[in-house]
Amino acid sequence: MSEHGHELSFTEKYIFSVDHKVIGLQYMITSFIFLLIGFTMILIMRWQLAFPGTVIPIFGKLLPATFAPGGILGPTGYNQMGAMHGTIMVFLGIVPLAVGAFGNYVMPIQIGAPDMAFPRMNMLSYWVYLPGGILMLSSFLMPGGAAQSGWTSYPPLSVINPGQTVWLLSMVFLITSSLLGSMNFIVTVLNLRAPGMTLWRMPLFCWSQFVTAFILLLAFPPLEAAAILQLSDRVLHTSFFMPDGLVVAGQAAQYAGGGAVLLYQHLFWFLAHPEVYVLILPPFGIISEIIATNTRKPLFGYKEMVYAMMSIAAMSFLVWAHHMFLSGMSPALSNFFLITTMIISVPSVALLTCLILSLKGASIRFTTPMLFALSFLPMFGIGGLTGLPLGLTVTDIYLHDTYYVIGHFHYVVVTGSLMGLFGGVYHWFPKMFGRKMDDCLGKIHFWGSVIAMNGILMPMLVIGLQGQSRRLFDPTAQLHNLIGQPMHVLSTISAIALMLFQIPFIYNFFNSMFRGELVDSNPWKATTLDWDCPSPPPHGNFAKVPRVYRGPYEYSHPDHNEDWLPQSREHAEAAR
Amino acid sequence: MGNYSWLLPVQASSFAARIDLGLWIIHAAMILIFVLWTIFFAYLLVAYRQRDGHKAERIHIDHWKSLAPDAAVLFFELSVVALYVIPTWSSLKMSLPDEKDSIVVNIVAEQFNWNVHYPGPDGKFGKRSAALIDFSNPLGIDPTDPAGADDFVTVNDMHFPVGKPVLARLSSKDVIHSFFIPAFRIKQDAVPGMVVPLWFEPTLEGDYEVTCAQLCGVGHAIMRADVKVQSRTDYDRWFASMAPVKKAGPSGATEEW
Amino acid sequence: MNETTPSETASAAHHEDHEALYLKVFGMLCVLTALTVGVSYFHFPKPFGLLIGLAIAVGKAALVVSFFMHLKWEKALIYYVLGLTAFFAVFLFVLPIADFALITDRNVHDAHPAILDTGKTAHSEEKGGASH
Amino acid sequence: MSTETVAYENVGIPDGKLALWLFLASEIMLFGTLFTSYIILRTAAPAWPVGWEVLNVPLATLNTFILIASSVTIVTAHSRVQKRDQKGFSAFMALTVLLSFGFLIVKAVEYGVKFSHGIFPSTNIFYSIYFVMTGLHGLHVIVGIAWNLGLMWWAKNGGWDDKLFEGRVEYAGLYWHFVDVVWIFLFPALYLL
Repeated sequence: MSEHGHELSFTEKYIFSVDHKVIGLQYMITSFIFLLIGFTMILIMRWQLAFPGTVIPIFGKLLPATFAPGGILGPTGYNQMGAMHGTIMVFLGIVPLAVGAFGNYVMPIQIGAPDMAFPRMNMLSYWVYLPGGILMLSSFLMPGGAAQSGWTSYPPLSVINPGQTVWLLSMVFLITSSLLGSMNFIVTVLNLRAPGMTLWRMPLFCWSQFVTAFILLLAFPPLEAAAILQLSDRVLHTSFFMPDGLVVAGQAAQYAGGGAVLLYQHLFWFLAHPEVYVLILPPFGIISEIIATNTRKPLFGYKEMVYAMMSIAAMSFLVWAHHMFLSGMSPALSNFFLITTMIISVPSVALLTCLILSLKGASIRFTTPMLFALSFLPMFGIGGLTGLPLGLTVTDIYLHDTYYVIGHFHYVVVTGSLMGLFGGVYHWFPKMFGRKMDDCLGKIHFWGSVIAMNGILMPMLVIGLQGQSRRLFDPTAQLHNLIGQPMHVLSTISAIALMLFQIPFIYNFFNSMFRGELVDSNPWKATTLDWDCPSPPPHGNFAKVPRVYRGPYEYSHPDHNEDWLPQSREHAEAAR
Repeated sequence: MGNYSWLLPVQASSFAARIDLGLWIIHAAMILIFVLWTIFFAYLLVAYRQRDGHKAERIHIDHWKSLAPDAAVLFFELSVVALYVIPTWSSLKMSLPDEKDSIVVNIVAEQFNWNVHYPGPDGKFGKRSAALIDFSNPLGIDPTDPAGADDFVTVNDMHFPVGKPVLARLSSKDVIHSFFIPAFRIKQDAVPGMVVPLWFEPTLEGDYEVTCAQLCGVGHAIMRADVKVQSRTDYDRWFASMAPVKKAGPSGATEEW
Repeated sequence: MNETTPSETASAAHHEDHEALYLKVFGMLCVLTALTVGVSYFHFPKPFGLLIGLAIAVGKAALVVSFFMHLKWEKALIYYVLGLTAFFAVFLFVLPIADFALITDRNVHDAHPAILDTGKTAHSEEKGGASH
Repeated sequence: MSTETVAYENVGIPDGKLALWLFLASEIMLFGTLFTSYIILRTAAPAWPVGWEVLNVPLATLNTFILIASSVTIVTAHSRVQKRDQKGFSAFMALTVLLSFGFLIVKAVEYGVKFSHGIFPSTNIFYSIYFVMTGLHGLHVIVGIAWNLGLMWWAKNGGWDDKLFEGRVEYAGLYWHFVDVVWIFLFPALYLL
């Protein structure tokens, strides 16, 4: 890597940089752009759901005729956007933001490392992710359009539908990027901790990244294999997932047959369930940091939380088929997955319990990041609780593939993960730019978002209970959905409101970058090493390698004169 | 439609009430947990807010006590699983009614229709072959097979008598579909290359709706069918009117197209 | 940064000459390969032949991994990583295969009454005992 | 940078080796998935062709020997690096690369014969899995060849005296042995059982 003393060109410094902080920021900006794109797609879809067959305002005129003839969204366009919304939000939005952005930026400074273990590999992983993302978006321009078989890409539909080839290729890029990143994270955590930073002195955020990296490392390859097999079904006309005797539109399909349809679902969910924990564990780490800082007391049950994260990660590999109770899988095997699903809820409850008990005895500062972290707790609670009737085989018969499922996982990922990540942006922004984000705009963003998100998602739980299937282009085409239509309207209006409430955030982010209030290196009075180096940290992070003397959350230490005792301070100073 | 409300649809099958029981128990528990939890949460936020003269204190909480919620949740879940879920699941999915006492049909999904293959008065299904599938014979029933001569196929229109179990063998011609009747609380994926058995027993006369619950392509939203649950006599009359009169013919199932 | 980590050079401290050992292992691998090919000519009944073939393959892999890949001399952490992988891989093997083993009564291939291929034996509907 | 004098907390395994084993762990999951698919497709199939009747066992046996031999040569090349014997290293590494090319040529002959008989991956499910699994393995062989050629080039261009050289040869070896292990399972699974 480039050494000191030699002037870095613009390209080396900001584009092909090997500095983990620049790469983290690249990830952050890119994933926010993808989140915005994915959100715009859902706005267009939501308009169609609330007001089927009407001209979409603003976007209607911009969309090509194949998508929205006469400004009205067509079913092909709807399915393409549906598939791409899911894919973009999960693989190009939340995961790169949680792991690529925050993991890259914060984790090395929190353990006192000068950079990642493999800086060039780190750069490579971003430069594999970005083309993968661009390829994914470019699939809209391909003949036949983008993928339109849902983000799950179930064969045989995905094999006979147009558009899936580019999706699969792009997934191979994204998986490669994740694998490079996860190897790098694990090695960094194991081999580059500052002196004195034992594993049990690591902040919870580092633990969450460490555990997540293992999930990514071991859960992604099965999807990669499944993607390769499906790609070969599409390109080489093999028949891994194509059974005997398919008749599509009255014509016998040109496949040799003999494939196993359910095999793909097993392989897909073997990744995709652990992936859910990739979405939620890093935000858990972020809000743990925020809560510890803003309660001014040690977190409750630090070790318990680490063990809970580890058991979540390990168990997450054994629950995948609860997505497949009604797929034609053996009903006897369902009972196994039912039990493991119930067991995995225990460590999740433990995590929530520890965080809420951390509030006891605290002196809670309601700063903007703290508001986001606090809202995470009840909202993730709803997400977790609504998972219960979906995880039980019998109630899942009714609720499976309805809007209830959509409500459930958006409560987890949007009001949970995304809110945690927003909190992380407000929390670490002073570290990244040496300036604080505006508090008032931040609070507008918070209250607007949290209310709008509930306005979007609560109606989904209601129409889910009414039995409305998901992924319907036009819900009013089915009689039993008519009664719930006002709920779609409410949901759509809330979605538009949510979009409007992101404007203060975007303005705040860029404005504060240059004009925000200047702050010192530790504005929150926090204890972990990330607040020990200058803001923004220079290349190499620390002028002198820090030495660590204690655990991460020594707030309100009785022998110390201030209410925070940094990890790198050798001795507590007695109160005067 | 009187069958659908702001909450769950009408209970029109024998096990709908059992599934609803589970839904209500769990939702009651969920709401109870959430309300208690939120009260505690709100209390903490107010009691321990930052204010003058208040300092954070390092309270020692017994770690074993903090595991109490986990234990309570696990106990609740496992009792629901043991007492309700596994017995119900076994009776719904792992045992099927006797074929002799049931209406036996084959349900074949395709983009974007539900075909129902009734065996006709002789109670036997004719052989089917992919090569024979055409517009007038959507399931490719073999006209040379005497068992199939009186078979008939309905599209997007199924009739069942009230109070008698229906045993359906679910399959698909092209992609994965999912057979879902909200009023019956029954759902099952129709997977190409597989035959999945399912059963239900309609208990309430009326008109209900079948929908597809698994994304199956462009027409997913319009893939629906009507289920008519009729009295025994009405059903028999309908059944008799559907069965082809003549045994011979180029295709046994052409009459209703 | 990895280039400057002192741990990078740590392994250079101790190495003995294993070349003779490598040749011995090579010999064993050749013998086992010949054995597995030879055994296959006897066409043992399926479960038995499968077991022999698998056992020989596992033996060969164990030789390569322990000696050529120096796993025999590695630190415990590598074993933990591989153990973790093996743990998940076992579930990846066992559970989907169990699913397919348990649903043979709805055979994936010839129990497809809707669309039996003309070339295959017709499935008789009467015997189609869907009940378990 | 001042980092050189500081001993970071570590686990006593070099970064590169740790990363390589983690990479191999993910590769185990990748090929494990393919083997799972193979078993499932095979047990679900009404009929499965017998490997030795439709595939060329003698050629595949030859390939097995080639790959095992290349494993020995690469591990010996690494041993020569430890002994600081540059000639020996170059010779054994060249031999490894030659053997790997040999493997690919044999594989190409096998594929060519199949194609000339009108047999393609789409022919039936057995050939689907045969071509995809051996094809993916072949891709790994090609990556290995590139890696080893890169090391040979680096040895001649300043790499030999680099303190990282020995480690990098070892990691190339680890990867190459893994490719060998995959073949050890592929060979009986596709050809013999």
